[in-house]
Amino acid sequence: MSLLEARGIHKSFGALQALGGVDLCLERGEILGVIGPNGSGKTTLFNCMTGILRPDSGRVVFGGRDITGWPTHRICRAGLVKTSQIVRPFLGMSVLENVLVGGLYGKGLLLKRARAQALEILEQVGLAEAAAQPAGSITVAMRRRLELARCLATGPQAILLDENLAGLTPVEIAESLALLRSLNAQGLSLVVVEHVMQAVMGVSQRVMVLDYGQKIAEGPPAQVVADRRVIEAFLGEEYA
Amino acid sequence: MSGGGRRSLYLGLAAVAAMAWLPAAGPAYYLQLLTIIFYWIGLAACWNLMCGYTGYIDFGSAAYTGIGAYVAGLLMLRLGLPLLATIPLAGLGAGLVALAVGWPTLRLRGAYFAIATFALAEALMRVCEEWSGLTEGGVGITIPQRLAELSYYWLYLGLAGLLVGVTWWVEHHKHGYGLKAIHQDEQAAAQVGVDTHLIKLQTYVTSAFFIGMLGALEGSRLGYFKPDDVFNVHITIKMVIMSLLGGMGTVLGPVIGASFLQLVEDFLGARFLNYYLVIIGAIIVGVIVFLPRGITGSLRQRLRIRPGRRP
Amino acid sequence: MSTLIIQSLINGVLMGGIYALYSAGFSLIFGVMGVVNIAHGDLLMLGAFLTYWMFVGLGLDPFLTLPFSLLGLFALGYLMQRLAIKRVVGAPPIMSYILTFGMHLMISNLALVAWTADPRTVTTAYSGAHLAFWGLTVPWIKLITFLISLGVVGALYLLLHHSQMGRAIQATSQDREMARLSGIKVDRVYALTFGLGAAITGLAGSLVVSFRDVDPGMGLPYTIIAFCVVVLGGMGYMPGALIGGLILGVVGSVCTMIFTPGWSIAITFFLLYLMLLWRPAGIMGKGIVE
Amino acid sequence: MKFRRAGIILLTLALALTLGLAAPGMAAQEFTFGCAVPLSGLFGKDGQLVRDAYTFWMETINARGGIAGKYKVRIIFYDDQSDPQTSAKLVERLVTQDKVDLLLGGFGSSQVMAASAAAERHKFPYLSGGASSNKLYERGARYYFGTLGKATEEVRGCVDVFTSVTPRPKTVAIVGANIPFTAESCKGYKLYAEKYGFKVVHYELFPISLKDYNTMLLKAKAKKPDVLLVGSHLAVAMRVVKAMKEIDFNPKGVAFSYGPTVPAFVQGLKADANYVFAASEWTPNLPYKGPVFGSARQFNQAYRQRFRRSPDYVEAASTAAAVVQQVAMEQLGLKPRVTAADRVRLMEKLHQIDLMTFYGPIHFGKSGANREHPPVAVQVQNGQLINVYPAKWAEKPPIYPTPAWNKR
Repeated sequence: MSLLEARGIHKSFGALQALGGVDLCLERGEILGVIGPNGSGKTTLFNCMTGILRPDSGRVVFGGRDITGWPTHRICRAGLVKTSQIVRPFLGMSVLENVLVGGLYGKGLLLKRARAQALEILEQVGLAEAAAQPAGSITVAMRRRLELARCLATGPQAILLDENLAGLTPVEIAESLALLRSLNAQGLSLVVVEHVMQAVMGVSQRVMVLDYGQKIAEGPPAQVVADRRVIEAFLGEEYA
Repeated sequence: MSGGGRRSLYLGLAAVAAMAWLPAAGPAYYLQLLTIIFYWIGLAACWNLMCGYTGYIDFGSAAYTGIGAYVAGLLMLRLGLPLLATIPLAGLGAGLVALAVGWPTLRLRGAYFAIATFALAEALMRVCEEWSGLTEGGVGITIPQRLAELSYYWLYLGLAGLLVGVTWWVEHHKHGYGLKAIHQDEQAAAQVGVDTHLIKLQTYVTSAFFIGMLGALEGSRLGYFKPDDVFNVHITIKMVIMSLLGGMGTVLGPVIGASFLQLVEDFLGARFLNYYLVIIGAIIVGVIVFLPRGITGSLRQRLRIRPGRRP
Repeated sequence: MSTLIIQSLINGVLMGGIYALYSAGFSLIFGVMGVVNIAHGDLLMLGAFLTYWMFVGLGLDPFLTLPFSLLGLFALGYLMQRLAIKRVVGAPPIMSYILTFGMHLMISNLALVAWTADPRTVTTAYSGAHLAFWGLTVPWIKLITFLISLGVVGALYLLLHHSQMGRAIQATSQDREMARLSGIKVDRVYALTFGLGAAITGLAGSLVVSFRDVDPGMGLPYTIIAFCVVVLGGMGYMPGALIGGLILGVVGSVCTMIFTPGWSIAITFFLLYLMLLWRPAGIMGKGIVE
Repeated sequence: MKFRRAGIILLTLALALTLGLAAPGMAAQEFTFGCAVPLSGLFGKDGQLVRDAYTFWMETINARGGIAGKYKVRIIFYDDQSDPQTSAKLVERLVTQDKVDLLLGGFGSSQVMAASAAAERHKFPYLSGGASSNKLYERGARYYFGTLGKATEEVRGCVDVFTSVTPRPKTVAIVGANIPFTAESCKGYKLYAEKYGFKVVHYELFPISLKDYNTMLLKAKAKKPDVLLVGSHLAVAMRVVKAMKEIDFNPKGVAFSYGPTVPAFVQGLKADANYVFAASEWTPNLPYKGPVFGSARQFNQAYRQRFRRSPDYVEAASTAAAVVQQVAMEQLGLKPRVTAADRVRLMEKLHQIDLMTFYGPIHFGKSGANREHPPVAVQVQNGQLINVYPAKWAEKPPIYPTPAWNKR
């Protein structure tokens, strides 16, 4: 059975239909790429799966449990977390404290244990040097890694990464992808959303493509890239 | 717990012990002034615990002093319960109301939360005023029992000490990180597993519980009150100002804010009868303009005391 | 009985107009600068006293003093913003609560020293004069105030949406940094906004003194009502002040008729509370939600 | 570390302020009185009147050499901000910090209740001329005395005056602010209206914070009462008159428990103020005469000279409270520094005293309430306060019924 399964997710905002019955399936230990142009409903899909939004219809099953309509924090504790597209560190807290919160609440650790774990994770993502700095004072690239570190601290089985690579330099992207691969190697399942195709293609084992709230393609990266509808969606009809 | 944290705990306990011993030595009026200062430290600490840490501005905290005072007063008047037995019941009453109110209200944010809490406090005051069969309405009630003057000193000292202690504990434990995370970004906090609504509710109810007890004690100390004495919006405003002057979301903020405001008011009130409130207004404006982090925060900054905790 | 209900409706509508008039400035300042001005009621009080003293000292009709309170309060508001309020723009809202509460203490207590705590009112030849028909009465002054209120809210709406200055204000309220980059003098816009908000509040005060009593300590309750009106109608949405004012006025008046004045206040505030839970962006859903 | 540093800052701050507050020295040949009154807040206006009254008393006494002709009087005033907690705290301060010899009473039921409880604990007599809630006398206090009558008694004259007018009114409506003094006034209205055979057709209390009275009074108007009785203080009374005119509510008579006797009422409302009745405890034309100020008329004249306005009855009652305490002190032969034993003697003396003053007879008896004080009613006629009740002291007969609003 799949680790995470979303079936027939519908979501509308007033007259605007953001998702029109999307299915998503993530296997254990897999990296799934989700691509789609701006406004295709990727973030809405993530928000529906992590309880930030409530889908109008459809079900989300995680680890064999139906988590549809659960509050965000409960889904997090069940092992499914997401990073935000716009990074939202707790600005007034130090980098370490940011990660600490994840361990304390997401994983239910005691303070001492959570602190030790936070240090380990910061080491792993390469932020150990910045541990004592206020989260408001670090660079964008570091904030992206902090966002990931905070998620890792909650002890997840799957992480949804919402454009975690946006705004990074090629070198930084390469570093991040290496990090994602190593996390995946440790058994973590990942869903990576980007609208930059290249990055996702390199790291994903499987890719699905969203356009106007519909899934238009799914399969191994090479196959998806060749799909006529995908090219239309990304580049316009004349290129197809 | 770090060594510095433990030291500050001992220092705090020593300060409370020294204050408890003071009545044996101190001059009488200062005991009275301190009694009132402790009372306000208690109230400001309650407000700070909820609002200072989460950033939710409660403009209706006086609802809980009012409920506390009336629950205790009516239990004494109607059922003849002894005063000390009514105090925890008053806290319980306030806590229960806070539970019922907090459940829906804590989903609001910013100015909306502020005005919703204010509206409820105002509505409760009117209910208390109109329901004269139970509360004797606007004429007020006379409380038949009173403790000895020094008992109030010790009780308020104890409660203020306890509440500052609770704040200290929260600051250094899991709960504090949760509250601060909510203050920073509630959505992000939920995404890393913080049950934001539950923590807010727990804190809100705890704070209301203690506000209720303080209100009940002060009601009995005054001996007589009417709805607009104990539900007064000025009580809330004072809690807010004291927390902010001292420094919101800090352990010692309410202590410094309450002591500062009460002492300054007492000092200036005796010397500049007609102008002292103008001066206090100017001081508040001055603090905001020149020390925007509150007295503690700004002093700490000026004295270059690093706020960072050792990792 | 039906006459009484209709009359209480009329009273409520008139009261709503008055609420709207003194809340419009509050809404403007909040909408543009995000500043909750606790000294709002004190600006109203200053406008009222300006009219009172011109009436007593110079024998000037209250309506003739309107330009003076507009100008006087504009200048004061401009100064207040320049000297202090600008420090809290963009800071957490609590800072503006406290800063302006300090100003409230200063203004109201200076006024207390200067003018004593006597409640004052202005009685002119037309005080209490009313239009009477079908057993109903409509007091002239309140009717005129209501019309002025409509005019002020309408003018503010037009100003914000259809003028150069209005566009600058709008742009600044939406994105301060963008506005700065596109050449708008943000500080000046804020000072003008605050001055404008203060000016119409002073105008409201000048009108209020002719049908109510005023005293130096009157400010805070007016501020609180303005806050409620504006939240109900939607923060920063100008017509919202009118809608919120009318709802509060009519509900208050009709409940006073059916129940008692005390229950009416309790019911009004309870409705306000439910309203906030139901539609936090104000009844029209056009307010700013933080 | 930061806590310790902050702790040191706090302690230094507290210490500095404490030292700054050290007690002032005191001359031995004068009596120091302490007084906490509201100078700001809801009762700021009333508290200022009380302060004027005591100041006037002090100046008069000192001009004659002082109490017993040789001990000057000094008064320390504090502002209690209309807040009971502050009022009690300030009494505490006056007694234990400023070490005053005796106290003078404040204003407002809640504040006086809290302040006099503090005075009681320190065994300081507390005489007030600015509170009349019945609850003040239900506490078994021994050190509390009030020169005003009880609130329910004070309005008797205002009801009684309507028994003598023609045509005799049949129905009354009663409205009042829901705070102690005014609510109890309404109780008094009801009590005496029923006793004198008027039918109470409407009875309603409203919050003091209510600003627009039109709808509230509309309900009273709908009952078509002959007389409207209002439990009021100054601002309430002004709002009632304004609203009545706006809704064209014109009963044959209107009476207020407090307000019209304050000069601001007539100044603000001008002709609209005419014909209203007001409860009072004292007017300058009453045939009272006593120590210090002579007759009521002489007191009025002297007061006018000093403040360029006539005293309100609260000012007269407050001055009288100071006078009766002074007379008791003189009779006991007290000298400055008043001792604890002196204050006990003074308290006992005050319970026995039976004194005629410019304000009328003062006899506290066991309860501390001024039992012998007959209520008075006045009417605004042509902008002047005219005594219309009791009949034997009336300056002019009451004008009844009231003319229409547009004929005033």
